[in-house]
Amino acid sequence: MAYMEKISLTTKFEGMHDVTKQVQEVVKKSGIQEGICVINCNHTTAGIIITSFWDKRGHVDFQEELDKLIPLRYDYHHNFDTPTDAAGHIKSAICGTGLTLIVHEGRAMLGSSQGVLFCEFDGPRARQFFVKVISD
Amino acid sequence: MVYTKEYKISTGRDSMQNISAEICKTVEDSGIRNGIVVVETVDSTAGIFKSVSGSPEALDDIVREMRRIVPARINFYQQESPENGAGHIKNCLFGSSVSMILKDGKLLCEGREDVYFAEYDGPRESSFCVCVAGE
Amino acid sequence: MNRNDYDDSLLRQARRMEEYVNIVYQNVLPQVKNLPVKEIWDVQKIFISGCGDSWLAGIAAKPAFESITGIETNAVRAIEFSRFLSNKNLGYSPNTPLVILISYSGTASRVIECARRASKYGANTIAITNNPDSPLAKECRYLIHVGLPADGEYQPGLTTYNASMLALFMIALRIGRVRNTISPLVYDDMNKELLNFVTECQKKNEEFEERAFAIATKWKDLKAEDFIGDYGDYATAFFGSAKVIEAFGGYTTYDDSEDWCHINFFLAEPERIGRVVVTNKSTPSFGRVLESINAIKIIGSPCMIISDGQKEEFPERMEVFTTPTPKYFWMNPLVQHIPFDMVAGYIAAIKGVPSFRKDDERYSSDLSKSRLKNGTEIVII
Amino acid sequence: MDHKDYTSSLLEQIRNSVKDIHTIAENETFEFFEKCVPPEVVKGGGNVFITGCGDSYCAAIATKPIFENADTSTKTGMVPGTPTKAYRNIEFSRYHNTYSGWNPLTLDRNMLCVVSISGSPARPNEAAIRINEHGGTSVAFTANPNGKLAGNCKYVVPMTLPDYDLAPNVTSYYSSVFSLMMYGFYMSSIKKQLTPEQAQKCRDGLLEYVDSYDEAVMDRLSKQAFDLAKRWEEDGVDNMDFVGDGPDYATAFFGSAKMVEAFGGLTTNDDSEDWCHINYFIKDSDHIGTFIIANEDSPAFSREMETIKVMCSIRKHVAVITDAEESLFPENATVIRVPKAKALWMHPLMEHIPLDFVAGYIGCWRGRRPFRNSEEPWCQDKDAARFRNSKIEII
Repeated sequence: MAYMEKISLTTKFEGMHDVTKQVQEVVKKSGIQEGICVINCNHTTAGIIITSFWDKRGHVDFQEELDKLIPLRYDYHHNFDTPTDAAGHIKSAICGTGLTLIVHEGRAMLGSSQGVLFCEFDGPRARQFFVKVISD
Repeated sequence: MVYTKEYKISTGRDSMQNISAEICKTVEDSGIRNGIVVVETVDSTAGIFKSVSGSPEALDDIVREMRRIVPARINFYQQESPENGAGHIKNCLFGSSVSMILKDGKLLCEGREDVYFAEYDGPRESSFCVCVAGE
Repeated sequence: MNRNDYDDSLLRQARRMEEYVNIVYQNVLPQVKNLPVKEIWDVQKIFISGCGDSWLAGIAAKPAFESITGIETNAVRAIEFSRFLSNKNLGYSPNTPLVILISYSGTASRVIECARRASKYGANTIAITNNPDSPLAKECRYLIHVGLPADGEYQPGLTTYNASMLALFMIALRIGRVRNTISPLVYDDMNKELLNFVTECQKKNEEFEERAFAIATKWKDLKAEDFIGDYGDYATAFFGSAKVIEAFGGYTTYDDSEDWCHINFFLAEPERIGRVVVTNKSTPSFGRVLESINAIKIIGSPCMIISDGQKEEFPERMEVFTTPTPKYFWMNPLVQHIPFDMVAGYIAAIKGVPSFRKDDERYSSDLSKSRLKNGTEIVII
Repeated sequence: MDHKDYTSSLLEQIRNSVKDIHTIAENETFEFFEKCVPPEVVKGGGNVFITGCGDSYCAAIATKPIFENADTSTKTGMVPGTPTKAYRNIEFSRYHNTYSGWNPLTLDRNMLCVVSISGSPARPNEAAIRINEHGGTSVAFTANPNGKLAGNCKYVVPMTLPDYDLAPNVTSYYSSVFSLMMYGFYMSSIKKQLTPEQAQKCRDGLLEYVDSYDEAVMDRLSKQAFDLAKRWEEDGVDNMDFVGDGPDYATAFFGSAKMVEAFGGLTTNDDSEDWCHINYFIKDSDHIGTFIIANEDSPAFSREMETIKVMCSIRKHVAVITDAEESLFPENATVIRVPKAKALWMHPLMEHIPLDFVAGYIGCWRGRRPFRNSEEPWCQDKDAARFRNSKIEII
């Protein structure tokens, strides 16, 4: 048995959006007690990661360190779009655009300070991602 | 006795121009045998430094390494242009003047090292000054 | 008839053209620097829009934008942008497209509609206006205030047209400089060249005025004026026809060099229609325009040519106004409309017709005054 | 003399326009297009450019919304399509991407639809050769399948053209607008933006709209145009002003071209906003006739209503071509009602008929040979040298 749902959100520039609640809601709505939950987004300049959700300033550190690793320089070879788009592709590839969580007792198993975050790497945009819950 | 001379120079993008010839000529014109030679540029997006002579590949490495250390980012706070922003930073990191010892009419580094004029912000008209002091 | 007995607002503005260009240049230079580097790098497509002369300034600046910045630029009519443009062009990624909206007074309701539609899609908007606290300035994210002195005489719009086009050139230069499509060397040279080109043309204006009066005396009884120009010069041609209508309400048509041969070539009584051709040696369609000029010679219309080419390159019996050749071709539209503005000014003065039909009370009714300002505004989603 | 007693080649073309469109429609089915331009080529067409000289440029403006996304900006029931641009021929051949350079990533996705009935003028061939050299695909819409243009293009759509002797051409406009519209639906259905049923529904809707111009309507339009033309001739109207927005601007442009071809009348064309800025100030407002096309479901209808009020306050001769009620418009405007179309993009195919009738009647009265090729001084331009053998330059 499987249940899937699309979640859309509008992001902010270099935004880190905590989507843990929405994911848990989908798992609850699916009614599946034991199984796995796959989270996937089909964008090339966005990422989905697990990190601590407690301190929002930690998310700013994440984006700043990523910016140091992959600077918004203008002379990327991929200059069909904008530099933020070119850097966004690399950041998205590094962070990954999908997650798999274990569903146990009707909830996605996450640590006490783990949160699912949707990271935006190319400016404010309308974004969407998919959550599919599959029973054992 | 002090002798100074100003030189105009037109540069290209990411150009590293060898200016040792001008410096030696200034030393000869000055007639000074012993002392020190200072080469300086007042252009805020250019740099002067001494480096190995006779190997263009080394210069390419220097240019590429400079770009890796100081990428021309579009989110600098100064709003002139990315190249201009990176140029200022490179200028202050890698220095914009060199001083050399002049002994018996010859520079110590002659034949082993050359002085280069590096341009960090696109082709433009620039200038540098050579000052020979001593007797 | 003596030239000194006749004067007109267009002539007075033409004489002070250089002075106004310098004023606007000094005002706009610092403001253009406020456009942040990141948002300039986010631009992938540019739209320029406005009503009447402002739209023409957009067409005239298109060659400048394309050659300096290399970004796809579209000069779109105000109603086309606000009501018909497909919204796939708007807001497909942050800060793009860049929408530059021009309105001297900043109150034209269609241009405000464009600003609202653009900002609804998150597109970056720049307003070019002379009224910093106008509704347009408030709707747009960035403002370029051209800063023309308040007491000047700007109707019919010769100075305002130059001011908007100069502001567009400076935005293009700023974008080119930031995106490194032009080197700092070329950037400084272009800025310097923009001002000496205008001073050079101002020197020739004295001679142009002399010959413009001669043409005005011959052309004042003609049935109509027909204008020809391609691409950037199409704006100069259209602007000339707009001045004819504003200055003395005459009949005009305008077209590009190809379609002219298909349509306006057949206008009746060609000997009573004055043709004005705007073309330059540097433009790719110069060869084609020469062929159209030959067709004009065949049907025997009086013809006036504004170009950077010499008299010998055109068939004889043509009035050729040779404007100085600029170092950068895209500067031509800034000055090439002046010769015909003088002719229009002199014809209006000789005919004694006030501009904008001020003597006709129908044109001062409140319906006439509100026709541009408070129309119903709809924002198409 | 009644309006029926006048005949000329132009009037004849207008009177059997419905019949001609049906003959064109029979040959130009979707299978016909499949044979001319194979589906995988059409699927690769990312950017569409439509260009042509004179009337063909009007057809380009008229059919642009069909290729592009017409549904969200106008109430037309279409789905998003491909980015499309209508170009003047000289602008595409010499200026498109000349200064900014071609984008190397999209070279093979550019598709040029170049429209030229005879295929012989130099500029359309120049445009075709240029897009071929820049790696794009060129599709010729021509009535002369073995003419020069057909030779220069990779794919040819042979348009059927009922023949009439030399006259200002209305049938060529029908056939180019109809072919471009069908090609737009064919492309959208191949690219899965429209289901084949939707494409067929659009086609049938269009033919239904064409049939709404039945005998009674055509007779009424002809009579109204005749009375208008007669009144304007008596008042000495020798200059005309055409106003239209979006797709209706194509009708305005086409109408002004017909007046010039039919009797050399002096015309300008503009949109409803810029008219208030520029043409509003034409001085001799008693000897200038103004046509404005204002359809009810056009997004610019509110602006057109305001402009009509301003027009009627200034000018004596104002004619409104609309599918809305007469009562909406001021008294001194002559309202010519055209049948209502289900979608805005259908209008340009037929709404120019009243303008053509006016051109036809004035042409008869002024007794001018159309195109004046044989009259002094036009005849010295041997075999229309000005566009048939103009020099071709590829940039």
